[in-house]
Amino acid sequence: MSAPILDVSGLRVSIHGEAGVARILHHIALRLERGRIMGLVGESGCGKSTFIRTILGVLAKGGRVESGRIAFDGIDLLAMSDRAMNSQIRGRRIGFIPQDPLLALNPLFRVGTQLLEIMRNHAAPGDHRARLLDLLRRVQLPDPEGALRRYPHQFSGGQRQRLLIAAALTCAPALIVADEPTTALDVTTQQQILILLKELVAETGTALLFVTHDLGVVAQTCDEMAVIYAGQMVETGPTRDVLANPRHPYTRALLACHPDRSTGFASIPGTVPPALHMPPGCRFAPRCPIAQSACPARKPHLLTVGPDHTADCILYETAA
Amino acid sequence: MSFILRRALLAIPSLFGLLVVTFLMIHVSPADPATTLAGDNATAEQIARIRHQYGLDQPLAVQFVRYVADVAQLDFGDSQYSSRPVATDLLGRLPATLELTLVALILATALGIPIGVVAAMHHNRWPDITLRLLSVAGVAVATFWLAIMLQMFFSMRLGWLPLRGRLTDGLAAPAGPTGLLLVDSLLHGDLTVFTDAFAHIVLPAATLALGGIATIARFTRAGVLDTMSRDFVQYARATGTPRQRLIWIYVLRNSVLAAVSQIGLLFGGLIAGSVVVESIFDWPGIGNYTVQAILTADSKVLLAVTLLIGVIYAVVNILTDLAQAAIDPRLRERR
Amino acid sequence: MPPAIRRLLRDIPTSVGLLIVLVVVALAIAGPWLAPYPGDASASHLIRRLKPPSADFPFGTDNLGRDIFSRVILGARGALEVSLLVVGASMAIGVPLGLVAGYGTGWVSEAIMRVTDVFLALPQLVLALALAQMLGPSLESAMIALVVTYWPFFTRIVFSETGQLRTALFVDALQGLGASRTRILLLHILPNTASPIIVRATIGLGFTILVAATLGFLGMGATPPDPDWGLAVAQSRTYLPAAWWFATFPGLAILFTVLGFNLLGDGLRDILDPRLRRSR
Amino acid sequence: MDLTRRQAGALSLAAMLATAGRASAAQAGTIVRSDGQPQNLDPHQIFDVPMMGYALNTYDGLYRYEGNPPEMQPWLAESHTSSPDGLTWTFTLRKGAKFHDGSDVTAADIVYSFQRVLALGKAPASAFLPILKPANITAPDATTVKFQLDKPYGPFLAAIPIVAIVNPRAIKPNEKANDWGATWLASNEAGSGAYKLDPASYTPIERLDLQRFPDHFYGWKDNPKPVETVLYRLAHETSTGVLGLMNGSIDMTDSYLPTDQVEQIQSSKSARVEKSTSMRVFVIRMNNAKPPFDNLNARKAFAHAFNYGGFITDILKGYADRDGTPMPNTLWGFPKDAALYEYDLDKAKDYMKKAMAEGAPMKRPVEIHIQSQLEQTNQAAQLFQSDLQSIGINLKVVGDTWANITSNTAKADTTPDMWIHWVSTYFVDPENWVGQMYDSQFSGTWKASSWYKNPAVDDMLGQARGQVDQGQRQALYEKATKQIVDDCVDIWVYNTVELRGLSRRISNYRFCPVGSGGEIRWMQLT
Repeated sequence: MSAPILDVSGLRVSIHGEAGVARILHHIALRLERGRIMGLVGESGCGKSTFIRTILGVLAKGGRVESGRIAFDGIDLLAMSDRAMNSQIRGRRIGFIPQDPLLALNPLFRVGTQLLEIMRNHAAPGDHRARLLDLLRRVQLPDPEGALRRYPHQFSGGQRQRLLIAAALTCAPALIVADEPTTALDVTTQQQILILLKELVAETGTALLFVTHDLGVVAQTCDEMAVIYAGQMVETGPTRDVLANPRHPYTRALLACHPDRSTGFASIPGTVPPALHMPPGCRFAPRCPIAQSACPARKPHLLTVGPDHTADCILYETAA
Repeated sequence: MSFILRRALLAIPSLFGLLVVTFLMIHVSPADPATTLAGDNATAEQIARIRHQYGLDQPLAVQFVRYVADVAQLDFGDSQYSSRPVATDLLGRLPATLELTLVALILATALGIPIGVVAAMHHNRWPDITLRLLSVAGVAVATFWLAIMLQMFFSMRLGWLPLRGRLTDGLAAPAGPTGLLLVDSLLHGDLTVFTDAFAHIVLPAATLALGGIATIARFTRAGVLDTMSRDFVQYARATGTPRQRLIWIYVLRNSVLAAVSQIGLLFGGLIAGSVVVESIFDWPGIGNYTVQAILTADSKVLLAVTLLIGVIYAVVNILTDLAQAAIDPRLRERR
Repeated sequence: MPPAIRRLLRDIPTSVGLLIVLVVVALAIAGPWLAPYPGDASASHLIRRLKPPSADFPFGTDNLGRDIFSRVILGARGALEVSLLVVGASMAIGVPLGLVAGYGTGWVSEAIMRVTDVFLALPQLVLALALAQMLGPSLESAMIALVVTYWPFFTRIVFSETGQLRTALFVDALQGLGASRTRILLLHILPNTASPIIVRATIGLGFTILVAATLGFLGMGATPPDPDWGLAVAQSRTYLPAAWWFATFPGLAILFTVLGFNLLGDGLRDILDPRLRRSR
Repeated sequence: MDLTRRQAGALSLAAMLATAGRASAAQAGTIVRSDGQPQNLDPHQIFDVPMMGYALNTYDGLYRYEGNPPEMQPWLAESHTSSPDGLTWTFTLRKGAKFHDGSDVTAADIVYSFQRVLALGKAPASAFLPILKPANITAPDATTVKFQLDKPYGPFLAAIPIVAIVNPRAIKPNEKANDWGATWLASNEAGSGAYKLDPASYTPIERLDLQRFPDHFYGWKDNPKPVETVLYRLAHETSTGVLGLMNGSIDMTDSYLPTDQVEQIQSSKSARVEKSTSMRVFVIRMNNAKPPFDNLNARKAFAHAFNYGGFITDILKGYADRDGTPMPNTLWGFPKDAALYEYDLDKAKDYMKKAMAEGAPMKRPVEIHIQSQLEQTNQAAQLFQSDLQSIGINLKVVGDTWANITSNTAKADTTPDMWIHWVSTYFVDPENWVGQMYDSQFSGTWKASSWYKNPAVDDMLGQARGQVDQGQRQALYEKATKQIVDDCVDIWVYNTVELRGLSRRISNYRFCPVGSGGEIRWMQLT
């Protein structure tokens, strides 16, 4: 197996704000191979977006990487300057698809201007316009010529997301990071976009890190998945394995909640702990039905529980 | 186009209201224009005759209807002070005031926006705090005092800039077409007049602009900070748009929307401020004309000035709306 | 210390503003006891006219031999009185009108706002000058003129706030409970509009001092021998450029006072208005 | 504040502008004057100090006042005769005088001019309206003008120079609806004076350009270096005018410079101050119709409380002559032996006690209205206030304007308790001062705003007005003035020393109280 396109280990990120320090990401580790699709699953507020921002080096104000490593194609991204990230990585080798395509586009500029801006900054020299039109056709946007002259609010949600997918592809990146790209869309459109994404990945050979809270979407789209809870990576593995045989209590609870899976209404008791007051050790422990007294003292680390399948739980400590 | 027309029509009731208010206020005044008209050595009979001649002995309502009818035909009457048609005098002075306020506005915008952006980029660090203090001070400084201080320092102490007036006395102003000396002199290729007019406008325009610089800087700063927290800025950063380009092109356009709406308000302030500035710098514009009219209770002039300012207000507001629509495509469709 | 005040004090410009305002208020209250020559409010001493700053007269003396330092101190009370009265009266007119117009929907509301718009469109300084001229130039007429031009700002603010609150859920609930219109307005809506009113009033205090000084400068406001700052600058012009101190110090007094109110107003706005807090 | 050469050089913009900043009016033959224009340019509509500063240069009269004290000089008229009864006046015109359009000044033009003054009926007409009918002005031949008065009028000859002679050939084509060309002449000029107006330059209040008229009847032989161009550029504040004078951008200010400016102007390289005793009295009016001023002792209390010496010596730096009467002390009819009121707070207190014993409300707050634009009225009021305060009288200073005060003086109850003004020279005759100030028939005009009524004084003033013999008139005016001083109608402070700032380029400045030295034709440029 070749070197992974994305290799994250021991990542800890906190936000220093007026009210104190929020340890948003506590222990994140994952590996994504080239050309693969990985789904990153977690409830809202679990740190998914912060993780994406950390990869792209655009943490919000007060954000700080405490420890860990993000290797992209063997390059240590955390060691790069902001300027270097701008000129070599963002938009150029890592594409980004945001959650809400309406908010992500500047309402005051023509779509063409904004997409060509990305190409201007990153794409190889050549006829950017022609290439962009090609891409727009590829993402099945009607009337690509006219689209360039229009403003963001003049498109439907699905069309806008197609635009942004095209934008992410403009520079033929090795990795695309998508932050809940279908959440803001209606179900039919969501399906079309997912199919499109899958096709494009297959076609271009790029890897896709797909962040979502929707297990159904993961099941349909992703080769692999990683589950995150309150800033801790709790389980990773091939999608089929994880879904069929969830090992971490949180993953199990999550699956139990999913309307497709559960027979009755189920939910996880308790709430996600507030960012400023994270419990020590395993952060799921306070809500875990099978928590042990040692859980709060446990240093998080992923344990292998099957072929390419890992989980971070005290249950498997001895089994390892 | 229909948008402009609609806005213009909407302004008419307001202008009419303005006229009523001003007319009433002027005519409850104890100052008797007939006395002024008659002159220093007039007798009581002479005054009475003049009062009748100008219709000042008619009931207020009659005077008002008569006045509105005249205004509708663009006849603003004769100044009771100079016996000249008000419209002629007012139009003759308008270019001077427009030139002054426009230069001040350009100055305020050209300095205010970058200052606001720089302050926002260094949010809550010393450049921001300094600029914030300075911009608040800019609004807090009394125009008349600043004008005098500038005169003392730059005209009297250093002798760099002219003390007063619009052009060195005796220098011939180029003939038309705009009445704005800076523009006309360039059109005629007269660099002497241009330099001279420029030197004369520096101090009054700077005095007038200071408050505007501060206001625009404040709104731009707030606008930039607001825009910077928006998703599309995150997206632009995540797709590797260079920071300077991002701020000065993409963020700025969104941020000046609020500042542009201020420019409309600001322009009114500039016109009002020109009353003081024109008087101190002997600027031959409508501000000085207005002060004179106030001192001599010259009601026709006061009414015309109020109307003119009202019209300028309306025009500036329409222009502001147009400018905003030019900046924001969404507004263009809403009309 | 409540967190709001702590946040206010942590912001340097705001605390500078608060400090200045406190100093001005102290001078306004205790001026006659603090000024080295309190009699110079009205007395004149022809022997020591136009003396430059010295140990005895830190800001020099004016055209009638009065200590400018004392007169700058004594001027604080007048400036503050004028601005408090003007802003107070403007609020007394503007706030009720804004409440009525914002809460109602019919022609009354429409009429109030039309009139407000007309008054907002009046060129303020020109109107103030004209009014001051008509009523006879004096502090009182200057104040009336300022009130006439300032109340619409309060009407506007209260109108838009009330308009938003009227549609808010809790007002619906109150109406459902049968609360009277007056009761809703006074007990529930008015307190909710307090923040923007306070902010506007604070900035208005500084603004009024500035316009009143301008009217004084133009001979349409305070009258001699009031130790009015604007009037002092106007009188000083005859003695420039020689007697620079005569113009400089009263002007600086205006600058610092207005600066104080504006800085404080800005700070208050950021604290009281959560929508703007983000921009800090 | 001294900048090194390098710093100055670094400010390249300023350096570029430096020439413009220093630019002065020092162009050959041109002067810039910063005093005010008249309200409009028609000398038959307006009659005040700025108008005389303008009309003396652009128009001529039959006679003209020159010198100080002023004397009547033959001007467009060579001579005159009058009948012994004082009713018929005949003027003989000089030959060869030309209007600016080149046409001759004829007797018919003089008739037209006087008839126009009467028809317009504005301020300059007030001296003639009661005694002269338009039909009684005639031109028996091209060089003779005859006036037939209804009744004898002492000041008639003195008032003759008031009337500017205008050119009917220039005016008549511009008449509208029997307005005698009033609208047109308000922005144009139709005279024969030493200077002519450039109508295109005229912007009311702000600017006005005059060019020398080479064909003026007086000739220019006396003046080898005359002023060719006069640029009126109003300095809205005297202080700006003074600053301009000091930095060389203005050559001539008005003649009412604040005394504090004198020293600083004299010490500047480019300018000087001309000091000329004038005929312009400074009066603090008292409204004799309102208590406590209806009480003689009350008025005397006030009169003794004004620090005349301090005001003249310390505030005016001595640039004024103490004059305790309403008459200029340089004019005939001034009573040299009148008993003046002096500054004496003890006497003031005594009179105050007497007045209070007579029931005068001395403790009521009294208002004094000042002309806010005129700093001296303010200084006088403040000085007065601090002295009155020390004897327990509460004086309140009210800032006001000329227009407002003169409207309010139309009625006794709207006339301020006290107000301050000057009475300048409009025509050189006691009638201009005591006559119009204290004859009760003029009550309601600003000049007679004391609401004083003394039948004996009315009688004396009427007699003086009704005869031509100067000796008899002088005795009557002296007696009337003494009575008025005894009645302590107002507080009379001084006769003005006019202070006019002039560029050192200007020599041969000639002062006359009429026109305040604003006549440009005598000036020479070096």
